Amino acid sequence: MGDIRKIIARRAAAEIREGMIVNLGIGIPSLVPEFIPSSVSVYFQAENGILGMGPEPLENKDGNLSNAAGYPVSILPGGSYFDSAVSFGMIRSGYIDLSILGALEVSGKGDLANWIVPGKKVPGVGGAMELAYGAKNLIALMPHCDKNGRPKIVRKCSLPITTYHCVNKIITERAVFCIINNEELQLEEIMPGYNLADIKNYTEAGFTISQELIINKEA
Amino acid sequence: MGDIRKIIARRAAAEIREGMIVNLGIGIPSLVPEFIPSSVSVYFQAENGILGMGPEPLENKDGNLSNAAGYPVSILPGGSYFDSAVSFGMIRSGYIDLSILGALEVSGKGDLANWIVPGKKVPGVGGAMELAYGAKNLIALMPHCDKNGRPKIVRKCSLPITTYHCVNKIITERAVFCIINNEELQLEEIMPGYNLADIKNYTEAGFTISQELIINKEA
Amino acid sequence: MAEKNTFNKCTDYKRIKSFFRDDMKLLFGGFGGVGTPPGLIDCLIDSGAKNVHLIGNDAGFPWIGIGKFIVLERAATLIASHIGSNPVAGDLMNKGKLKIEFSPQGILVERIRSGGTGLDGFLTEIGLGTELAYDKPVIELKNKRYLYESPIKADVGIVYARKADEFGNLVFDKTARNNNPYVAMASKVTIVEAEEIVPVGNLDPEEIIVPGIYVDHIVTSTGINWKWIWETLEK
Amino acid sequence: MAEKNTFNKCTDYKRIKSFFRDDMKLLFGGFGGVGTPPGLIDCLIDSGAKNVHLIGNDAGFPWIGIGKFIVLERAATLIASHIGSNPVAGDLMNKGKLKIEFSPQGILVERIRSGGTGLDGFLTEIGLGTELAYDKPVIELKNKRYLYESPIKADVGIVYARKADEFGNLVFDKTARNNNPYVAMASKVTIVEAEEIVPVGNLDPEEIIVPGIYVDHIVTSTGINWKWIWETLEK
Repeated sequence: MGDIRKIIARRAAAEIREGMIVNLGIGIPSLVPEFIPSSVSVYFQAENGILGMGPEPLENKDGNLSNAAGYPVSILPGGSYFDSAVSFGMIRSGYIDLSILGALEVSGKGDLANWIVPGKKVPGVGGAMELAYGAKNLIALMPHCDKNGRPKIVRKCSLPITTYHCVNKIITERAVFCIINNEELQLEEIMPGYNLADIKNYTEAGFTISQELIINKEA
Repeated sequence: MGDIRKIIARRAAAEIREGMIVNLGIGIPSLVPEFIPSSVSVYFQAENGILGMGPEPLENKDGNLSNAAGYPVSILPGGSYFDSAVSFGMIRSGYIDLSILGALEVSGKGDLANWIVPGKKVPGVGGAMELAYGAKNLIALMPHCDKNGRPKIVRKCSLPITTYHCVNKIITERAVFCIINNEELQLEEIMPGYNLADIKNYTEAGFTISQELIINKEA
Repeated sequence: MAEKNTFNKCTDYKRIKSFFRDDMKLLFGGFGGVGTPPGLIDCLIDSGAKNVHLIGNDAGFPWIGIGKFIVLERAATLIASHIGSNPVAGDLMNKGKLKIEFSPQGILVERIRSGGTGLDGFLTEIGLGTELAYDKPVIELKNKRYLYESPIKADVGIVYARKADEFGNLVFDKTARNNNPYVAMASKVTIVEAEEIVPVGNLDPEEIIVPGIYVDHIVTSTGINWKWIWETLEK
Repeated sequence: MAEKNTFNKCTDYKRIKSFFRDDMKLLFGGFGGVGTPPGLIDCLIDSGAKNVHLIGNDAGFPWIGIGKFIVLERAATLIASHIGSNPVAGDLMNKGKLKIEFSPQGILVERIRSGGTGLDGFLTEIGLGTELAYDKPVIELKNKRYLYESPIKADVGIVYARKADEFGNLVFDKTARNNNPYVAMASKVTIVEAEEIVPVGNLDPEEIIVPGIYVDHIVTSTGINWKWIWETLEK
């Protein structure tokens, strides 16, 4: 599982380009920064009220300087602090270029379920609904299948919905899909070590195949 | 007229007590501070975004430090600057202890008209509606009669309403009235040089007389 | 320089205890415990107050922030955006001992702001058609549908600040600011725990984030008295 | 220290002129001219833009702030809280040359904030039953009636700041802050005139009022180029 998470995070990092304003959710997205080349400078935003978040400091960690998950971070030159109403103002009104969230299920039309597994896991929605609503570009990261080997890219989410029609791209350890116009799920890329059958047999939602399909060879 | 304005302002100043947060409107209310004894310390708030406003400085006036009418002011120790959304947040939610506004007409039930004389004066409403809505205590200042000698305390306002049922007290050069429960106009005080007839004959709205009526002798 | 405690707002924890009552609505500042006032949480615990209605970003951790109070089972309800960091809160919810209303995180702070700025709620598409719409009114305008989010106010609010002057002007520290300014605005009685109390006139009027008008009582902090999650993992 | 103009936001008035177009919706910062960017007002005048839809606190004075543009009769509409300080605006209104919508002052800045923070408007009792209710929707909830106030956004916003860094982080000066932060948030293209532009890293992250994320273009101010009303009276 550890490897799968890193494979997904590394592939997600390739979506991040110079100058972007990026918000990362908890879980797999929090692993993304370690795979961004140091030549690419971006400003990370966190819901609690910081823009220009830098890496966890090695020493002098400060309990009052943390990311949305409560872990210590630093601040880059040009960064700023603000209250969480201002923070969500940015998020809702489309000032975040790219939002990368973990997911439990995603439907072929881009519906995202990531806030609750009724009767089991009760984390609560956090900022996910607003991140999904406001992001110019929303990427969902998750393992391709659940613990029992069942597909997580589904025709219709079985879990309670976070936001309808919001996901633009899905990255798993097996594949990269984009979702065109909240309607068409399209396979863009097959990840190393998998073939089309591995994806077809484990993706419940129907999908088309991009004319520019990328097939990654074994790393 | 100059004298009348000062008489009204002086009487209004007597309503201000130690520690109050006070907002003053333009016109006669802006004359109030000169009649507050220096022993009484209050914080004046202005809509544009300042709490703890001090008097106009004698020199080094700063165009970026002004009251809501655009005139230079100073700031007292403990004062603060904030944006005008925060400013009106204070005003609407009842953090202003006393608001003193100029008026064109006030009805016996406390309806305030002070923003427009259709076809003539078109100032616009400014912050008056919110000041009237939010103040814990709202005092309206105006000459007792208009230029043609007609009463300005009326049964029903003829001018467009700023806010219904908001005025707690009316101070003119002839009298001080309170308005009890937005219903009962009550004469509290007769100002120097006037008698009950001067008030009765020039007040259109009906009123009761306080059992503790104060009759001020000639100053 | 003003005399000490001119505004009669500086006080001690003992006197603060009496403000925490059974059945009160309590707004607490903080985000995962960061920016939650540690001394006031202990004071709340000591007060014995029960059947408390909590409103804040999250349930803290069982040993951090509001979580320390929640685990005592003296909260009746909680409005929050998540409880993921406090499994005890989840257990209490599943056992029917704590009623939780989930709200999208930014919508929640905006509801508190709406209460604190004298507005009557706002409209948003966020949450429409999801379980989090609960029974919130749906308003239709120009053929579009919106959820109505009502304003939130509280009887008591607890706030953590870097510095307070004696009038209650507040300055915050980095990400410990979060929702604290709105807690101060929306609470009938606002109690501030400040790392430092300074005389009036010592703060730059430009650096003040919360004007003292919103603050009723101020106590000095004795510092964070819990281990952060990352300290726990490291040691 | 970052190189000069890393973010490609620092520019000059000549290049700014092209952002001012006929028929645009323009949000302007300032309160009675205080906090209105003098250089950008001149630039707007020079641009020749006409049929402009203005939104801001007031109409300035005929020779101060947005008033300088209004007297040229190139504004088609104005949403503002008052025009008392600009009699020319009143004349134009009475002649049918300028359509004015009056809004309560704090409600107007709140509508701009609503647009700038991605909300869909709010409810308030303020203005209900008065002429200023215009044809705004009335919403009834739990037997109480409220006015619906819709969010405001603009094509272009002009902002006056004390300092900007090259990313567009802004610091304001005293009461010249007023509605400027919300103009920055609610405008598709936000243009800032700053008294001083500093390299990234020169502003304390705590003192920043508007994060640079909202700012698109920055020019250096050449200072106030009008006489304030109190200077006029004195001389």
